[in-house]
Amino acid sequence: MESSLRTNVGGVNLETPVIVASGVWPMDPRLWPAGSMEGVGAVCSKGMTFEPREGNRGFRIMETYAGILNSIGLQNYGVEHFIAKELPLLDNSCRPVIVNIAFETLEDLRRILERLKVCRSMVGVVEMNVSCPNVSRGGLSWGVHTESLGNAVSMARQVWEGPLWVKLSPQVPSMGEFARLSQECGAQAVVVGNTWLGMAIDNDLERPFFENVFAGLSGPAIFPLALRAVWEAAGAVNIPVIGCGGIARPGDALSMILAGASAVEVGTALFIDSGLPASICRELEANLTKKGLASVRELVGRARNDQGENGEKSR
Amino acid sequence: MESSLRTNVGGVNLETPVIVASGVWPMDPRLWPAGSMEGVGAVCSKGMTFEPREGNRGFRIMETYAGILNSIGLQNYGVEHFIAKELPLLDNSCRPVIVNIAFETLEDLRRILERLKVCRSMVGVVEMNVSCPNVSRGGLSWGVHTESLGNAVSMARQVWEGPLWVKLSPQVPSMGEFARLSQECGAQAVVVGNTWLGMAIDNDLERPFFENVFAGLSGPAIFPLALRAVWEAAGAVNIPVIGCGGIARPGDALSMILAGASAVEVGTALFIDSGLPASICRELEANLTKKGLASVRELVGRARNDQGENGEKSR
Amino acid sequence: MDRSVAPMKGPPADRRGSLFFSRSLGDHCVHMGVELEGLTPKAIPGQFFLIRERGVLDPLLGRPLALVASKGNVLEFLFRISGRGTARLASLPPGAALELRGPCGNGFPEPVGDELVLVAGTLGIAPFIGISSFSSEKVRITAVLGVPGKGWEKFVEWCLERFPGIRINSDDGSIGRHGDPVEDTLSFVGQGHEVWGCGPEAMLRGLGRVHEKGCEKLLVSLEKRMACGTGGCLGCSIRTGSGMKRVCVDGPVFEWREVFGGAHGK
Amino acid sequence: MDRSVAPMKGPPADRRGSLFFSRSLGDHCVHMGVELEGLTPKAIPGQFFLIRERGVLDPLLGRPLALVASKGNVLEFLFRISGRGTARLASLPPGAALELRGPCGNGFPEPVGDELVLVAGTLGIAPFIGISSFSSEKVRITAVLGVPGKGWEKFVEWCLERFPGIRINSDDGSIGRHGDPVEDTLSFVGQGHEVWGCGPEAMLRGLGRVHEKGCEKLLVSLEKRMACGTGGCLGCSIRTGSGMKRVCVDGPVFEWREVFGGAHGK
Ligand SMILES: Cc1cc2nc3c(=O)[nH]c(=O)nc-3n(C[C@H](O)[C@H](O)[C@H](O)COP(=O)(O)OP(=O)(O)OC[C@H]3O[C@@H](n4cnc5c(N)ncnc54)[C@H](O)[C@@H]3O)c2cc1C
Ligand SMILES: Cc1cc2nc3c(=O)[nH]c(=O)nc-3n(C[C@H](O)[C@H](O)[C@H](O)COP(=O)(O)OP(=O)(O)OC[C@H]3O[C@@H](n4cnc5c(N)ncnc54)[C@H](O)[C@@H]3O)c2cc1C
Ligand SMILES: Cc1cc2nc3c(=O)[nH]c(=O)nc-3n(C[C@H](O)[C@H](O)[C@H](O)COP(=O)(O)O)c2cc1C
Ligand SMILES: Cc1cc2nc3c(=O)[nH]c(=O)nc-3n(C[C@H](O)[C@H](O)[C@H](O)COP(=O)(O)O)c2cc1C
Ligand code: FES
Ligand code: FES
Repeated sequence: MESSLRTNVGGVNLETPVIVASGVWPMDPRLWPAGSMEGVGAVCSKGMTFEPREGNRGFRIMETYAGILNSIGLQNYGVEHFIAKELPLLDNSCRPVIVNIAFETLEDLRRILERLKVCRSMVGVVEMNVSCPNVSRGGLSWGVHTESLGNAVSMARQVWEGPLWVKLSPQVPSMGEFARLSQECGAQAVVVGNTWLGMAIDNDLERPFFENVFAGLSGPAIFPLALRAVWEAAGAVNIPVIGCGGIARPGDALSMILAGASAVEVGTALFIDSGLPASICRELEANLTKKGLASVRELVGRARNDQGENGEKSR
Repeated sequence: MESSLRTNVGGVNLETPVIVASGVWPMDPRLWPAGSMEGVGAVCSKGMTFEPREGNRGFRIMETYAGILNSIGLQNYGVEHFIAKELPLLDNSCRPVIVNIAFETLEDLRRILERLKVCRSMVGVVEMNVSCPNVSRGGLSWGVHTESLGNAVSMARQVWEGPLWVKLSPQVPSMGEFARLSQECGAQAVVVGNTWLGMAIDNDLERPFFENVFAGLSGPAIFPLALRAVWEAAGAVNIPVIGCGGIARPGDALSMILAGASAVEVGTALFIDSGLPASICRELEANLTKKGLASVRELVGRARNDQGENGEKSR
Repeated sequence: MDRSVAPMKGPPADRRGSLFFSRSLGDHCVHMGVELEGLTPKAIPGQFFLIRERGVLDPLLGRPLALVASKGNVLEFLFRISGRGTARLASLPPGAALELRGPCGNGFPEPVGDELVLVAGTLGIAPFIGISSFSSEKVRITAVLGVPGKGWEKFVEWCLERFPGIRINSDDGSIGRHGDPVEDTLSFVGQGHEVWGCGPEAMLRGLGRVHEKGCEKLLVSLEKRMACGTGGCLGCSIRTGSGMKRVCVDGPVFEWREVFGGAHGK
Repeated sequence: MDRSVAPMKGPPADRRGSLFFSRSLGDHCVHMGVELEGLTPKAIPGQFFLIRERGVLDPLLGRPLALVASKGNVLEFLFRISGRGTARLASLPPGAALELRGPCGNGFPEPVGDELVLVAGTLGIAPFIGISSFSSEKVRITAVLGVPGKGWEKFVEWCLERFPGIRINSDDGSIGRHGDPVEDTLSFVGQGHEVWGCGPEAMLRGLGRVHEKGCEKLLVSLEKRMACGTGGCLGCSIRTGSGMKRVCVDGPVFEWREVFGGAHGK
């Protein structure tokens, strides 16, 4: 019998719809805490750029109320090192590798994708992180203007023939519109979304806490915002939506799926609960059993129906 | 000696820069918890519409991680009742009353302001809540499009001669741009901001928890987002910015002020700590003493300077 | 809870306290004592407190719990573990830092007659515990309780200690009478009985049938999600025959007819 | 902490525990025992745990604390109350539910020589406590401590019990020698001494001067803000002579030269 959690999302087969989000878990599986990979359907790699980057100076992490701000600055060893050292390790984990890529210019994007072609078989999906700054637009993020987003996704689609996901920035005027645009330009799924732009002040030093002033908010605090974004995106596209943002308890992942997500990515919550993916899977399985459903695919978007469980009109 | 916390913001004198935000505290001062008004410089009234409204059915409040979602639906008795019964009570509290108004049409807006003229002396400020839906634009909020925001603020400015604040919606593509527009159309201060659009799903009933699907997120969870919005707005306008969103501890209010806010509004945190305004005032006073400053006005925007306290370049 | 002392009817205040004791009454139910710092407020039965853990912002909101008793500076509560906040409360060790807002709400007024019937669905018994002191005075009290059945023995025992003559009803027939408390109440009430109810909404609605038996006065204590507890947020609003009301300050105790009587719905 | 047992060098795991004891050592400092559910992990001195309250999401992150000792299934820690999370930890009553991720990090390797000097700035003593067992073996240990002075008596007493011969330095001269632990160390170290340091960054940087005295081996344990503790978030990255390193998995113990030696800065 097929596992009830098995699914296919945006061009890739997943044993479970629970994905470890980019930038939170080590690239070296030997560092994975005991049992933490149980229930994990796929792993996103840390955002990778063409050239190596040392990342930001100063503080990189700050705790906020039920959340964290981060300003890592895309520390990574660049695409060559990724292909030579990191990808093979991740590939050993026997799960699809979602390769998260970041770029400041279209040329960078093209070059990264060209390089990834040489190891096509180890790349489950290319996940475009469009929250990084577009150098030619004065550093505004690629993902917040239709024109630059469209250009980037179209270019990626031309160069990369494997599965392509776009991880949208929450800092958009309309989640639906940007999700639809990604679909039109060839994305096979949209990840909704990334961190939310926040900041902190160091009251003693009277200056922004982070060197880059702004930083990305993630964690339980943002869950209601991310859920809304997922709802909007799922109403606007036909390609799968992958819910990401603030999932902290199994019920949160279920909510995302009922709202229309075909899979979920968990990030910050892993910092405090490495067993969350396994708990989510148990919750989903229990929910399927309760409802007599055979596959998690049948749960996707059920809260969008006009009819509630008991046949009443939705409120 | 003048109190170090006294200030003047957007056309009104305040004994302290701490304002009770709209919709969280009773309009009837007899219901104010003992000691809760200590340190409060002004009180915003509950959002008021021209006609009475019963507000939303179904659940209205839901706890989220370090925050709450609300979908009250502007329950209020309408402008006539407000003028006859509520405003006089609030006026008795010996603090400026910030009259928060909501409107679905420009005509409503005009009529409310015309009616408020009759009790001009009791109205400290009119605070326009532009997060409410614009009926002529299919229910999208007034505050998220430059055209509708500009029309509303300009119209209000024509009709209302007293102090006028615009309480911006966080759901804007650019906080700076919308703050500047408000200034250009005649606002004397901008309040940054209101609740952040979120949602919740009832996993058992498989439908949105709130009748209106979306609801407003407030409370500590959103503080880093609101602080960023304040930073952006304060960089874009010359009129005062009033910081609002997630302030939960005295240091948060100080951060908002250092980021450029001339005053702050506290909302959700009062649900759990009615003594917060007094604590904020104590923190501000201690901070002034420590720095040898005479007025809270000198703290405004200090984190924006290029130079840190120790003369180093800001990181 | 001493009814002879003038009830405190001023607005509630925020108070610091700590968990003094916590005793499980079966699987789902806890009897909790909270030691207050500072003066112990006077409160009347039916009034409640919003209780939360001090120092954490998640869970955020205070949980409304009816005051059960107050001894010295220890306030007692009785609650059902029904979600995240109450589960957390139930798991705290003695000494844990708490925060209480209250006393909130109107509470029950003095009964008009001398025959008082208290009808409780499980934890709905909480606000009635303090009323037991009436029994020594002119008011004769009959208490009626409904529980699901199996697993509730310890809770029922606890209630029996406080109301020795309490009429027990269980859904599964395993404890006391097989049936629900409303039916049981209807079986004996009549003219001259004043009835107070607290429990699930369906039970309270059904309790309206005591009017047909000639009971004139029927009061019910309602539950609604709350944020402020002080009448500010309008989160606990209900539609009533006399307009919109806030359960936290206009209630939680209402005339049955006001909330269930008309076409307005609740 | 028994060095004869093969150290556990696998990845850390998330563990449930509860506060077993909590003793104040003066105004700013707490000695805490945490009782674990399940097997007690083996760990070596210098390894640490991320500790948080179970069941609340604010405060969110675990606080990194060095393991001080482990007796049966009780792990001991020593911490300074420095912010919101540690203040909260210090206020919890016994029985409070905790969560621990660990053991994290590399810990201190076996010393190469037989003369070991441990230099600690206040709470920097924590990872060294478990090393005291060496003294009974071939390694001769000299411990050096620096404290601000007044108010730290109780803490110093506690340290003296563990390291009877510990050299005490205080900034205000009120306890032990007037001066800082680095100067004190420089006054006696020389060739053949292996030096380990833990404390504020400025102290660790200054400790580099022991190289001039002929000490070859100098290890330091660093502190950086952490989120994951498992090498994933890159929140704890530092620039070193051999590239970017993560304090949580590549450290917290580093060769002094690697982190402070070059032009790369930290
Ligand atoms: C005036 C009043 C008095 C009450 N007295 C008692 C009592 O003495 N003993 C007792 O066991 N219960 C009592 N309740 C119900 C009790 O407040 C809820 O069971 C409790 O808040 C549930 O919290 P939770 O964390 O378990 O649930 P969660 O589902 O985690 O709570 C989420 C949010 O919803 C609110 N909520 C959920 N259910 C209810 C409910 N039924 N009523 C009000 N708010 C709810 C919570 O307060 C919280 O804000 C009373 C309710 C009210 C309004
Ligand atoms: C490997 C390691 C071992 C440590 N061992 C000990 C020990 O045994 N005893 C002890 O007293 N302290 C130790 N520390 C320092 C201790 O972790 C911090 O003092 C503590 O995290 C501060 O938390 P807070 O809630 O008091 O401060 P807050 O300011 O509220 O903390 C906010 C955030 O910043 C982090 N943070 C703040 N200061 C530090 C710091 N100095 N180092 C790391 N993170 C910080 C917190 O962990 C939290 O994530 C160690 C640090 C590291 C990295
Ligand atoms: C420390 C940290 C580093 C991150 N790095 C990346 C990254 O390199 N690329 C990316 O697309 N997202 C990155 N993210 C965003 C997460 O993948 C995720 O989208 C976001 O944190 C929201 O989910 P969460 O609330 O579950 O963490 C990072 C997040 C954190 C906290
Ligand atoms: C229950 C509730 C009701 C509110 N009603 C109004 C309102 O009528 N008008 C308005 O402008 N803002 C209203 N707000 C928004 C608050 O005034 C405030 O802007 C927002 O909650 C963010 O601040 P906070 O995080 O400090 O609560 C309401 C907020 C809550 C929680
Ligand atoms: S709980 Fe806020 S008005 Fe009742
Ligand atoms: S704390 Fe996450 S990499 Fe070190």
